[in-house]
Amino acid sequence: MISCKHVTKTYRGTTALNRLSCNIHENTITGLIGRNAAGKTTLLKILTGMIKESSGEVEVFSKHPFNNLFVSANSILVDDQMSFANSISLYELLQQAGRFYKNWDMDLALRLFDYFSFQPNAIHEGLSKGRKSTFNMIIGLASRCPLTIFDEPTTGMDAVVRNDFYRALLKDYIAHPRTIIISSHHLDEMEHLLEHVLVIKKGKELLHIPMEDLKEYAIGLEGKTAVLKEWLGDQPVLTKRTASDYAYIAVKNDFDTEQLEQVKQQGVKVSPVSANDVCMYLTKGQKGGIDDVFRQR
Amino acid sequence: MLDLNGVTPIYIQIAEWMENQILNGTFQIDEKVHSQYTLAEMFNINPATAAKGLHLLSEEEILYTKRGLGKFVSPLAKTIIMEKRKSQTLTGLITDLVLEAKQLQVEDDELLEMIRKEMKQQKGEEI
Amino acid sequence: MIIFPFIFILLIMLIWVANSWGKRKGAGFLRDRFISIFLIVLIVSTVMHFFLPERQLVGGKIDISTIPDIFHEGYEGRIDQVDSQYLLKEWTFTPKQEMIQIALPDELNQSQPQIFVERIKGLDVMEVGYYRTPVVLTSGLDISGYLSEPRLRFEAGSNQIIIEDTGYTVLELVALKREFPINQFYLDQHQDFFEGPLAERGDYLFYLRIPEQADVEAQGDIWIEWIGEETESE
Amino acid sequence: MMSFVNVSLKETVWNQYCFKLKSFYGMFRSIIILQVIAIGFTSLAGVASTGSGSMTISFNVQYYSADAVIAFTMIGLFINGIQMTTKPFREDDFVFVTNRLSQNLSNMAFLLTVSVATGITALLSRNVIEMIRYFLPEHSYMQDMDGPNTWYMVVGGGIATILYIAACSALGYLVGSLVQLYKGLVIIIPAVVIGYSVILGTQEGYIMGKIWAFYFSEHHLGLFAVKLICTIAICYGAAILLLNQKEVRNV
Repeated sequence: MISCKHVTKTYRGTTALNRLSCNIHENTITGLIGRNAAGKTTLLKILTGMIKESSGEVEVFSKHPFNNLFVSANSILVDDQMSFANSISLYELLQQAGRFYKNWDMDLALRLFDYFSFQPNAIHEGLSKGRKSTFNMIIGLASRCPLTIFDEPTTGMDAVVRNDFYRALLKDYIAHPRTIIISSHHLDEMEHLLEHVLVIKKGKELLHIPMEDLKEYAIGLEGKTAVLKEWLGDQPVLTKRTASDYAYIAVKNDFDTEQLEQVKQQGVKVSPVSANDVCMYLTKGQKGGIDDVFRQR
Repeated sequence: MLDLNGVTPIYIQIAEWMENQILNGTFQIDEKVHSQYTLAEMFNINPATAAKGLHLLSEEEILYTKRGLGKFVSPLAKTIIMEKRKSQTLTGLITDLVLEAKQLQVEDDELLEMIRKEMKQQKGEEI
Repeated sequence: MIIFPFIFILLIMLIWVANSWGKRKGAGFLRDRFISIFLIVLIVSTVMHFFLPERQLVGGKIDISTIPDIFHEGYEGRIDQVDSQYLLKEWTFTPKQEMIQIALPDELNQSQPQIFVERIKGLDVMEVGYYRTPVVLTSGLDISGYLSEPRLRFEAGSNQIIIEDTGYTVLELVALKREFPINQFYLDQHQDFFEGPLAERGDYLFYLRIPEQADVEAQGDIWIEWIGEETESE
Repeated sequence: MMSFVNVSLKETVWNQYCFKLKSFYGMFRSIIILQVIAIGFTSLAGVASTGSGSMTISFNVQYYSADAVIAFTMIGLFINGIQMTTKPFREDDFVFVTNRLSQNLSNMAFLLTVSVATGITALLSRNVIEMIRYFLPEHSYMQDMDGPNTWYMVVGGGIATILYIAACSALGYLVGSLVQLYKGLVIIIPAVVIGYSVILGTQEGYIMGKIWAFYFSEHHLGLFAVKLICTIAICYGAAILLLNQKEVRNV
C-alpha cells in the first residue's frame, strides 16, 4: 500500500526526513507518533503528493505520489492548513468536495454537519480553530478515500468533540475499511483505535510495531538503586528517576518470566509502562531528561 | 467495561471480558459470540485488536471457528476458563501474597492462619 | 507613457481594496448584488440605446474623389470650369478708386483667407466669388452643413472690402468613439486611433474679378494670388 | 476494502473549473468594480479631447468610449492572473483532487472565462456611458462620428477585446508563476518595467515600440487573432512547465 525506502527530505539545508523507511499495510489504522518537528507532517505531505522527496523511493498504491492524479483522487490529507476559498459557504464546500471525491458520502457528511451544529451559510475562515478542525474532519471522513490521513486532527477540539471524532472515525472505519494514518504527539487519547504505531524521531523511524506490542514494549522497575544497577548491568535505560538510593527505571522488556520472578524476589516492584510513556521516553532528546537541567545547579 | 488507557493490553481485556460473559452464561455452549467488528464498536477499539482477543480464546480452545460463520463457544469453555484462572490468576495472586508477607516478615503459619480466618469469615457471611 | 506605471499602481491598490471588500464578513446587500445590479444596468442601457434619437452628424455621404481641387483650378485660371455648386456666393461692388483695399478684422487673423485676383478687360465693376468645397470626414461623411456662411461688406468711403466672416467654423463636438479594438480593424488604417476625426477638402477661396486698371492691396494676413500675370507688379 | 477510483484529467479540470467559478467569484466582482470606476471617470471627464480640421473647420471633440473600461479590465485581469498563482489561491486546489497540470488548466479556463465575461461587459459599458451622458443635466448631444457599428464590427471588436484581455491575464499568470519560483523577481520585474517605461517611454523605446506595433498595428483581424492566441498559449505553456514541479503547503 505505502512503502518508503530511505526517504530523505531537506528544506534549505535542514533535514526533515532522514533516510526513513516504512511500509504501511492496506486497511489498517496507523498512528504516526513523534514530537514537534520530528518530520511527521513532511512524511504525510510526501505521501499525498504535496511535496517531493529529495531522495529515496516513495510508493503509494504502487505509484510515485508527487503530482499524481490517481494518488490525489484516492487520498486526502486533513490538517489545519487546509485552505478553503472564503467566498463559498460551508454547505457548498461539502457539495464541491462531493464533486471531487467519487466515494463521497453526502449523507454522512450532512449528518455530521448537523450533529456538530454547523451553520450552512458560515464561512470556513470565520470558524474558530477547533471548529475548523471539526469541519475538516467531516471532509476527511465523508470523502472515504482509500488513503485517509489526519495530521494533528484534534487541534483545538474540546474533549467531547475529540471523543466523538475518534468514535466516528472508528465506526466509519469498521463500516468502510480503508487505510488511515493519524499523526499526533499524544498517543493516549487514540491508542485504542490504532492497529500499528510508527514512531519517528528526527526524521528517522524508531519503531513500527503493532499497538499491543508497544504496550508490552517496556517494563518499569522500582527498587533500591544498587540492586537495580547490579541486575541491569549496562543495559540501555529508557528513563530513570532517582531519589537518594531508590530508583524507578524503565527498560526495554527483553526478560522472560523467570527473570522477572527473580527480580521480584529481590524486592523490586515490576510494573508495565504505558504506550504513551514508551513513546515519550523513546522520542525525548538525547540530552537526558528535564531533571538534568535542574541537576546542574 | 474496559480500561482503554490502562497498562493491560486491550486484547487481553477483551479475552477476559468474553470469558466472564461465558462464565456468567451470557453466551451458552455452541452459541455464536460477537464478531470482531461488533466488539470493536462496543468497546471503541480497533477491530484488529478485538480479533486478537478472540484469536487468543480460539487458541485456548474456549472458542471454535466455523468457517464463514464466525466463532462459537466450545463445549469445554467453562472448564478451560476455570482451570486457566486457577492456574494463572490464583497462582499469580499467591506469589504476590507470599512476597508481600516476606517483606513484612510475616511467618508462614501466621500467613496461613490469616488465610483460614478470611475464608471462615467469607463462609460465615454466605450463611 | 510616463504616467502609466502610476495608473498601474493605483489599479493594484484598487483591486486590493475591491478584494478586501469582497472578503469582509457580514453579507452586505450591495456587495452580494453588485454584479447583478451591474448586469441589469448594462442590459437596460443596451436596450435603451436603440431607442435614443439618432446621433449622427447631419450630412450625406460623398465620394471624396469627385471633389475638385479648387486651388489648383484657380491657379490655372480655370475657375469658371468648376462646377457651379462650389460657387457658394457672389457679390458685385463698384469701386470708387483704382486701389482696392481688402481688410480682415483682427479676430479673423488666424483664418488666412486666400484671395485670387484676376484683371478682366472691359470690366468696370468688381465681382467677388466665394468658392468652397465640402468638408468630408475620413469616413466619407459630408459635414458642410455645420460651416457658416461667408460675409463681405464694401465700404464705399474707404473703398475697402471687409471680410467679416470667412466661413471658418469651430465645431464643438461631444462624440462617441469606437473602442480601440474595433477601430484597429475597421477604421481607415492610416488614422491613428488616438487622433480625432480627420476632415478633408473643405478648401475655400475668394475669387476677385476686377477692372483692368484696378489694383488690390491687402491688409493683415491675406495672401493674394494674381491670375494670368507672368510678372507680378511691384 | 475501499475501492480505488480512477479520475481522468478532463474530469478533474472540469470539477476544478466549476469549483473556481464559485469560489473565486470575488475576482469577477473586483473587475466589475474597476469597470464601474472606469465608467465613472469616462462619463464625467471623457476619454480625450482633440482638435484637428481643415481650412474651413476645426474640431474640438470630447470623446466618450469604453476604451478606459477595456484598459482597466486588461490591467485588472493582468493583476488577477498574478493573484491566481499566489499561495492562497494555489493551495485551495490541493484540498481536493488535483495535480499541477489540472490546476493550471483549470486556472487557465477560469481566467479565459473571466476574460470573456468582462470583455463583453466592457464593450457593453459603452451604452452605460452613453446613457449617463444623455441624462446628465447639461447633456450634450452625442455625435457618432464613425456611424453606427455593424454587427460584424461588434462581433469582430468583441473578439479582439476578449483576446486582449485574455492575453493580459495570461501574461499576468506567467509573471506570477515566475515570481513564485524566483521570489527576487517580485522586485526585479516591476523595476525593469517601470524603469524601462520611464526612461525609454519618453523617447519612444525601441523594443516597446516593436511590441506595441506587433499587436496594436495589426489591422487584419485573422492575423491578430493568431498572434494573440499564440501569445496566450506560450504564456500558459511556459507557466505550466514552470509550475509543474512546484510543491504546495511546503512549510
